[in-house]
Amino acid sequence: MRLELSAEDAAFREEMRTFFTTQVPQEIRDAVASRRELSKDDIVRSQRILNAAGLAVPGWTVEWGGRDWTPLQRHIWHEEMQRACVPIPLAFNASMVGPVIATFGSQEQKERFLPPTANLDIWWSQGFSEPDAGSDLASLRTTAVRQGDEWVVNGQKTWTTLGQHGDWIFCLVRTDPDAPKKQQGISFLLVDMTSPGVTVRPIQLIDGGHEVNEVWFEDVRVPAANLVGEENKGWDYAKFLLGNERVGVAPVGQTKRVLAQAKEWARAGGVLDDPLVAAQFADLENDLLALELTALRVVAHSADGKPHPASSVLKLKGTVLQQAVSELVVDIAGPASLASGATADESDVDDWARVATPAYLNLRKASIYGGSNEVQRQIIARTILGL
Amino acid sequence: MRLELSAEDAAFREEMRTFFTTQVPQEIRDAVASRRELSKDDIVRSQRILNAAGLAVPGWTVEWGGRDWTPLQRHIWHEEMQRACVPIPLAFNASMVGPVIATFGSQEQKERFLPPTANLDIWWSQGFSEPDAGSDLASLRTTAVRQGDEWVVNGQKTWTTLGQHGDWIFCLVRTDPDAPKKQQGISFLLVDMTSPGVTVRPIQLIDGGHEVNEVWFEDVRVPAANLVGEENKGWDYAKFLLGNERVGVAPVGQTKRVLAQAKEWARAGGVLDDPLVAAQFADLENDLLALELTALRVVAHSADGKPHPASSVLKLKGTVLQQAVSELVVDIAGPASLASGATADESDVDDWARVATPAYLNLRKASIYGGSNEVQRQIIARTILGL
Amino acid sequence: MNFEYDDEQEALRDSVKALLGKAYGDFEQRRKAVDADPGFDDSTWRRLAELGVLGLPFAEESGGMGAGPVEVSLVAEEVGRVLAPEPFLATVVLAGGLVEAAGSDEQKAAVLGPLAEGESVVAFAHLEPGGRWSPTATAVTATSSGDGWALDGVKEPVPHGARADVLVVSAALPSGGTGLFLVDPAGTERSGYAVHDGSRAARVTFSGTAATPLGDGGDATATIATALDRTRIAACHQALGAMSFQLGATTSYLTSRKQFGVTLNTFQALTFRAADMYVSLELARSLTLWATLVSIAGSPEEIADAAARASLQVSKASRHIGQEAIQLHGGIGMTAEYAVGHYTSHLTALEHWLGDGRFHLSTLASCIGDHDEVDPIP
Amino acid sequence: MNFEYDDEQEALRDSVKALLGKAYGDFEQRRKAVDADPGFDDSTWRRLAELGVLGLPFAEESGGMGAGPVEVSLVAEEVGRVLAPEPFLATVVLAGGLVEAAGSDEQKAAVLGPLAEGESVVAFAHLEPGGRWSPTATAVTATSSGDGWALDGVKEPVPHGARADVLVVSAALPSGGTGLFLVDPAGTERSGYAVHDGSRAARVTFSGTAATPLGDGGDATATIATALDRTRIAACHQALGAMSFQLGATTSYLTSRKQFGVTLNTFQALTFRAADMYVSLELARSLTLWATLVSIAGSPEEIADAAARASLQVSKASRHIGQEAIQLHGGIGMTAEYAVGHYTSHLTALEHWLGDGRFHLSTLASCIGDHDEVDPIP
Repeated sequence: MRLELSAEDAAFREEMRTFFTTQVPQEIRDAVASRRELSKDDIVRSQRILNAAGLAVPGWTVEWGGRDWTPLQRHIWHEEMQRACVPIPLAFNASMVGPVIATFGSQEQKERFLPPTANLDIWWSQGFSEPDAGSDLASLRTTAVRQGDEWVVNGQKTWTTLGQHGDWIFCLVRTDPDAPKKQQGISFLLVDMTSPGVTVRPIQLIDGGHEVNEVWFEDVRVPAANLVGEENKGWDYAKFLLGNERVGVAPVGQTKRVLAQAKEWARAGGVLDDPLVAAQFADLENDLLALELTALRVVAHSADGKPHPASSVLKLKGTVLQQAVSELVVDIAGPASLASGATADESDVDDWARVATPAYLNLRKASIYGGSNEVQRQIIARTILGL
Repeated sequence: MRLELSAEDAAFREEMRTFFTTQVPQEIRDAVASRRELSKDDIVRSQRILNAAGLAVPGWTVEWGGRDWTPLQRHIWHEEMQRACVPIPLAFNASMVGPVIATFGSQEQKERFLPPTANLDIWWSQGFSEPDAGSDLASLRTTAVRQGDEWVVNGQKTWTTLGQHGDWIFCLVRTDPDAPKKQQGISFLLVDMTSPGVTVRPIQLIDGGHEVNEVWFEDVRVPAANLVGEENKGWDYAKFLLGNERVGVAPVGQTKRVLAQAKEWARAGGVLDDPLVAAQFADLENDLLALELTALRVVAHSADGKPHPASSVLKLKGTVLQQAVSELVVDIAGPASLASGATADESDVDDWARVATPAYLNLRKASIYGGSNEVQRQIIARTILGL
Repeated sequence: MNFEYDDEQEALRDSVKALLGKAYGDFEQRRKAVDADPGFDDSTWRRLAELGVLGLPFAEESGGMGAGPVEVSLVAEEVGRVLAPEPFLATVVLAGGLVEAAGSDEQKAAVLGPLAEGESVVAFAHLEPGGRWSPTATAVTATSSGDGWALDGVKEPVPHGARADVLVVSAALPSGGTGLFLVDPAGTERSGYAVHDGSRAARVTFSGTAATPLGDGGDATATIATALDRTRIAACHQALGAMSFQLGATTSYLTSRKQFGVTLNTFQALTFRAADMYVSLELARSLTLWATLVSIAGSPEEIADAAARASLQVSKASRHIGQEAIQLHGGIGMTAEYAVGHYTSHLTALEHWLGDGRFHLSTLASCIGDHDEVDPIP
Repeated sequence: MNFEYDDEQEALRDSVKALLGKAYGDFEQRRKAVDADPGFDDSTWRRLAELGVLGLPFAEESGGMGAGPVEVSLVAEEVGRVLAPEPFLATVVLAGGLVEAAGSDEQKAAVLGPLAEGESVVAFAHLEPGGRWSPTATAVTATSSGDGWALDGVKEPVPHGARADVLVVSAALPSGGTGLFLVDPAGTERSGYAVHDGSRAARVTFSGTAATPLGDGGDATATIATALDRTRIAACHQALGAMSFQLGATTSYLTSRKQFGVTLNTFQALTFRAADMYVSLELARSLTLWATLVSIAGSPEEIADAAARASLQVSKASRHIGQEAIQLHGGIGMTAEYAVGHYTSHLTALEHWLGDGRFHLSTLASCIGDHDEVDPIP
């Protein structure tokens, strides 16, 4: 047992820290630091800078731009990025569709899609959830019917995060409605969002932002070559995609950063001396430390192929803490949090205090999207505890 | 709407307060105040004093010693008793078997049993739970088979609180094993515990105390006249018994008293100035106030026969707060709580600190016995929320 | 002791419920009302005036109905139930309450009459940027110049400050203490904006702005504190209405929404959480009802204590219920077109306008040694 | 970075696990051992000595094994897993640790040798009636009388104080500060008793009792503080072992116990709570492992910080898991013949011996402004 990083890993950390704090434009990092919404352009610019340096998709195979890093190095890369307020490479590209194409796609698909996916030349959206298929994803009803060398897609996807920026969308579609189990008969299809019949409609969230969308498919014709892997095996690819990551499951670095900033805000507002506020900080900081160390245990775990059981703690507790920190920030803002709809010109309230409640409300989604905390508890109870 | 007591109720409260603080022996009230275990004799003496003054069984019909009080007056009676550290009349007698006999028993049973039950000349035990019938009480297996004018009882009851003092035990027994539903075919039987074939075995609890027992029945012969009400209707009487009380569902007065004492202990130990301790006191005190007011809403509710829905909150939250207060007392005792096994001679630690952890451990039962908190949540979800 | 409304109170509740239910029973109407300035519906405001609601707590001499805290509380609860955006709390209970408490007879007639008739919106400019929930003012100062007073400084956020026809303003007095002034907003610079819950607030800048002392002038800290406490108690009722709606919406959703081929109420882990929401709601309701009754005849200290207690309990309940209502709904609970998330947004705004749970807990903790037990019955 | 035991450590763990599993794998044997004084099994104590466990952290020159915090931690975890009553923490880690840290070479040889061989039980008399978790002493005072020292006052509770052959005693020095002394218990008056978790403690009264300064004498407050912090970290591991057992017992019970015709794991409200217990346990495990690694080479300040952090996390976990383990078992969990409740009792004793969660939270809160973030990797 040893806590220290090896000399090699320590040097690696230093290299990452230097890169992120010097090569990514300050204005983008400032926007992240003040929890402002990023523009599409900010996200694209940042990812291209990373990609040019080989830092956008390190988890991919080396052939397609990946790096042969250890899980610990990928963890360090991921934490240092958050610490430096650098936007994480778009998850739909880097962690989702990229690995699926790289693992299950045809050579043509790889050549066509992987380089622009890494460079965010293609902005991918995710077409999984449907109005009646949320936690029960396998009951999805969007269909793709084969006609000649095309698939004809009909149906509706929802909760499509940042779908308004999407160039392409990867979808789970039902290709065999007669399959004996609902998990069977599903395929994984890549759809050009400029195709006739694709409509993206915004869903406004309770924080007032437009972050998710409905995507409608009406007789959308998709070339057969855009089906990934085998027909009717899409559920396996979706499971691969969702269970793929050991690194970055919990937003540790980002939550730590917000908590550290909140300390400054509390100090400036004179409330850090309140013993109850200080105790809340100490308690959250300790929980976050325990979470970070759990993430480190998971990544440092000798890779025998099986995920470390504690990894299922990460998403569950990670979202709970992210939400709790956002709640504390609202309390520190106090009455100033009411100035949420004001522009900087209209208000004497600090930026951070004006976004405090919208951020808190927005983060209620964290325990719902991407496998709700109820689903996580179910996984722990069944898979780990055998209940 | 009005908060004040009527002049009549205020006078009633004064009368109760005076009686309890002057007529019940100080040494018994001191034992309750210091959370010491009471002897059988203490409990009997106290109840006889109350009974002589007509204050032991006010909820019974007037004919059998009850008082025609309003629910609010019964609430005041109950709270003032706890506030004055007077032991509550034995629940098995006063709140359980007494009302069942008074409501469903024969005239002979009433005459024979009610006066000594009110006066604690008969100490009743409760024979409901069995090793495989806890929350699922209706699956009980103790049988009573009719032979001539006797019932022959075989089986085992458990969690029989203070069964070691019991003279008689009221039991749920299965009299029709072929009934179509398990709630049917159960009868309510009164058994003399000195009958041959009755064996009481102590169960030691984790606090080291002997409070509950197993009671075994081996071919115990019980006169047919000891069956209460109709044969095979016992489940109805048990439901009546368990749902009988609107008053005293939550141990509000007692928990308030312990919290008030704990403040003194904390002050003496110099920890009441600790802002986190003070906040914990304030939070618990507020929750207890909310609970007390909920109990008042329930008793003040105009009696249309149906219980006030909020009454199901009382047991659930009442036990949670009782446990939380006992946990805080352990924290206030700190390292002194380790002197739990010492007699006063052997230790310089205050009495209250020595019983702090045993009391905490003992009270873990509060959310299990008498309808666990899981059962309470189930009732709220189903009955009130329609889920 | 009696916790039930009398017939007159029931009748008032029914009228308010009917009026607001018609206006906002369809949540889409509420969304429309908050979309455009002033963030509420003028015709609903007028109808509330016709019903007497906007003059409810004021003496009849001031043009009001002479009703008490119980009547105020049941209006607030109905406002909360449908999330009506009309500024009953900010204008009638708080700003109007201050004028009623401290104003001269002439001022009461001049300000409260039009307010009660729905012709004038009054706002209390008290909160200051960077400040918290103190009853005193520091950032806005008052100076006396011969025959009049002038104010300087910034107030923000001022709920409904941009729409207000009359401002009641707190300001630091030259002699120490905090005074209250009536100000014509025309002499101020105002920038108004929407709050996350759809209500409105503003920054109001005073630059040598002419001001009239409310009543006799002098230090009004205690008056402000009690008015805030009364508003807190009414706000607890508004929160009760909102939480009741959320619990009802959640149980409806659990019994109708299907996942894995069954309705969600099949999952015990979810129904037990709904049961816990009910427990939180009922405990908050008990303490809030009590605080209202205490405020009828209580001393300022008793009202302050009761307001802190109710606010703490409601803070815990509203975070619990507000968060769980969204979580048990899942994705749909996050969307702006569905009601339940807006209630969470409003509960958050309400708490941070008047004082959060930790603030009240600190207050109660600081005097925990002053008493042995709390006896709720006087 | 590496969080796995090496082969030698795994071998040590296996030996300890085998030894303790044989002794107490049947919980009835553990009940028997704690029923009679001294509250543990002498033959198990000797076998632990033979395995080298009782000299584990001491230098080889002192008769020990020269092992580090990781080895100590894995023994503590196995002790906790079966609730072995032998006083490894109190005697080896704490009392022995103080002698190792502060004693002269002669004292180390005289005290630690017999301790390591299982021939002598050493106890640290430090806690004082009415006191809490300070590293200083006030109720017992030391006075120097020409060629020697004498102690007066009462120490209580002294874990295993009645059985101890040698006492390490903290006492207020005439010059200020807290000194450490070796005392022959024959010169004291002792009354021993059982603790609720089956262990033993005592009141020890000193009346002009002869005492020998440990090492050079002088103020030992810092030495005591660090020894307590190291013991806290080991105690966290003991708690992890106990909580692991409780979680395992709970899941076994849920899959085997039937109610309403089905096993309890059919009820999602129960299985989700077991999942939450697992989350608490794993978070506590992560922080405790980290604290142990910090304590290998950390400064006293770093060790104090790590001990407070691990203790806070373990306090939260042990209350959560200890309470839920009983609740999910129902009535059987309350009984003395069933193991699970004893674990809750022990976790409560452990926390209140060394400092409860609120104590550690206060410590951490008081220095929350000293740093921006906590970086766990040096």
